[in-house]
Amino acid sequence: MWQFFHKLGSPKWFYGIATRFMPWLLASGLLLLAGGLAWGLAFAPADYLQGNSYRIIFIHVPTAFLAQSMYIMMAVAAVVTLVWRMKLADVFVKAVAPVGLVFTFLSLFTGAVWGKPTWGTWWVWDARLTSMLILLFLYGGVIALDRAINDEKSAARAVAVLVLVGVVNIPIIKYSVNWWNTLHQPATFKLTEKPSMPVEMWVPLLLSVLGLYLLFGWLACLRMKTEILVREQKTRWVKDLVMAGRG
Amino acid sequence: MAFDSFSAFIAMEGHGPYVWSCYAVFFILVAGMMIWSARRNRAVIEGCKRRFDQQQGTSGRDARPKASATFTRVEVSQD
Amino acid sequence: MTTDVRPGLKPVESGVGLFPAMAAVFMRDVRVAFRQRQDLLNPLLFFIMVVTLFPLGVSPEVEFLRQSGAGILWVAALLSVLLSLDHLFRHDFDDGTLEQLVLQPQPLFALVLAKTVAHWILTGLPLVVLTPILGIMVHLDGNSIAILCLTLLIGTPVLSLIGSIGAALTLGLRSAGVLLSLLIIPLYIPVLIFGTGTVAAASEGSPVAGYLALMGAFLVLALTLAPFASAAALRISLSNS
Amino acid sequence: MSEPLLQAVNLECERDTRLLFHNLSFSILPGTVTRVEGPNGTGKTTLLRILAGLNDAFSGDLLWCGEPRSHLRESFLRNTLYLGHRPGIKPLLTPLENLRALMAGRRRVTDDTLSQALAGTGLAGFEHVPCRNLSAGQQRRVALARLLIADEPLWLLDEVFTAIDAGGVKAIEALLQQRAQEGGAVLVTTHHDLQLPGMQRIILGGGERDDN
Repeated sequence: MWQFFHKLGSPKWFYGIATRFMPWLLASGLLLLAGGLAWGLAFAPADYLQGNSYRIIFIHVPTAFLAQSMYIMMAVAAVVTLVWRMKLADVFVKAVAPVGLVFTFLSLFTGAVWGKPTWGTWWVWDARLTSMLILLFLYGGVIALDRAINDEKSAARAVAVLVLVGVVNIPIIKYSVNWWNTLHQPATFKLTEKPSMPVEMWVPLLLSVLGLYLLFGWLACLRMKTEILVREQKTRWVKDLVMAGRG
Repeated sequence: MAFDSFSAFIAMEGHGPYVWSCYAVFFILVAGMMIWSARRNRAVIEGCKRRFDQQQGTSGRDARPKASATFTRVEVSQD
Repeated sequence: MTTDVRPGLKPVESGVGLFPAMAAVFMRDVRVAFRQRQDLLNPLLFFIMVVTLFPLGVSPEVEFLRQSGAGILWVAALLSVLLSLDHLFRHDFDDGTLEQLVLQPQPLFALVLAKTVAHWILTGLPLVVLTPILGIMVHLDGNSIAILCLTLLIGTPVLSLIGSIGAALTLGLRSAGVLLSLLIIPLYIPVLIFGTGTVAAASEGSPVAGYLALMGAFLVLALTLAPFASAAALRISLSNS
Repeated sequence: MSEPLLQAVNLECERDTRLLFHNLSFSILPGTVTRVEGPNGTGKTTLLRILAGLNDAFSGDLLWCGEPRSHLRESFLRNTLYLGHRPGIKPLLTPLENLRALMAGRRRVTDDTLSQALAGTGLAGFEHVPCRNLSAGQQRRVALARLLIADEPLWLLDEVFTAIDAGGVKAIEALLQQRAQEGGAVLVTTHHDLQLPGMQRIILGGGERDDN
């Protein structure tokens, strides 16, 4: 068990594994995403209330889903950084935070554009959108702090503390925003929660969520590999690797 | 197929601009992020290679010249 | 841990208890603050000025002010606490006092808590005291002012506690002040929502005990968790300098 | 008392991708003065901060009385006195108040003792003058007054002689010497040419730096 753990923390080991898995992640991710989106765009039936605008759901939900679960993943990695000082964990946080920011932005953007035909305005202070906006701020803070600290190790640990403080706050923020929302505007109908979604709608949705997850896996591996190279550029194994010509 | 024709597919009963702009931004950002990350990966590898090559060229010599401080005044040239 | 008595070594117990040590940290901060009273006044002046901007910038109508007065005061209080947070550890960091604080044979989180309490008493509490006057100026009725003061009384220590984490994380960085706001404002949102929400509920005549209890829960949570996070962040920031 | 107080085993510290030192091992025994030497930028201050427990960005082991220091943190802190570049003196407080605050978490001392210590560093009569009205050397002396009442067996002193006049330097040298004879251990970094009988040296940046 401990040996496995130790191995998991070794950048060299990870680099090898990631290189082996990445083509599969990319291929399966693209395939699933393309399939899910094509199905959702062209073949799934129109929604009886919202018409065709609901087709935005096939990117809105996956990005929102991923943006939130990425923050949780970062928090797990932050615990690992602080407790076991595992190098890979802080490489993960650093590599993934900008991706999280982009996905959060995408879910906000698609939510806003979807809101226009549905609610008649670009932006509604709806509980979900507001929570996502705050998540965007949290990601922004993490990236800004990481950029501001020069020393890599200190940056990793400071960011880990911030991510953990953020993750303790996320449920509180969600709860309070929900409460605030009901206080200020009596429940309108929600964007994504439908009483029952027909199979032809949720299967493509599931496909695109899975596809985006796999693509994210590929992206995370790639960015982590880059970060590992930057950090380990003086070591023997990086030299051998680079000189052997395979990346 | 949920649409009768290609033009109906593009128009989406008037919701076309919303749907397509969402998908466009999604593809631009995701693809952009993927390409940018891949290019940065390449750039870092190239950078490493260049440094290792340089090191092999100058191996044996100390890259950073070591000199003790003398605190002699520097002639200021004016032109 | 403390039973280790070797020749020549002083056992930990021969030192000072935790409480006197915390009191000393607290007293030093208070004393320093009173030698430099301008620093005490600045957040208060800022608070008053921000509140003044709203009638000037939006509308002096009684109806508008009565409706948004609580929100205005809460936002202004939040901003002035944020403004003062930059000083929480900076001076100590610059003159080396912070190093000596970290090296005291006492649990660091307790000393950080003492500093945070001092910060609250020096900035948060005066804001609460000033609130009734500003409340009258924005035409809040008596009941709303009382509830507002109560929410600020419970809420401002939470602001100081959460803020101490940000202040510790950004210690010694360039443009720390702006960065501090970026990191901390998202975390302040729940306190702000419940602070103003409680006043809104009170003005509608609904019971507020539940909301106040919830804010109390925030305070307890912040009291138990924030000092540990700030202490960890301080160690990291000092390690970096 | 020949058991080492503090032992460093294979210390290695990298700062901003520059290797400051590696394979650094030494023991600090009671009753010794050790001087850390090396040109600017070779990591003297960093080493002292690592030993004091302020900087933990290093690899290698630190043993306190033979056991890992992280297990005995409170005992270590209680028995170590660290004086850094920045002396920990608040300009707005008086020397007496400063000293009182610095001692507060460590040991109970009366104001009388503190005044005597201040007098011992040549600050008699300045007890109640705000430190910002004192000169740089006088402010350092406020911090150094702690040495006159410190009971910690291990002293870590970073650049103690900075801004101190010639007479003061002599007196501090004598103080360190006397402290070692009493059985205390002292570790100093200084550019001042400190020569004490039996002094040990740790030399940093001595050519064995492998560059990359």
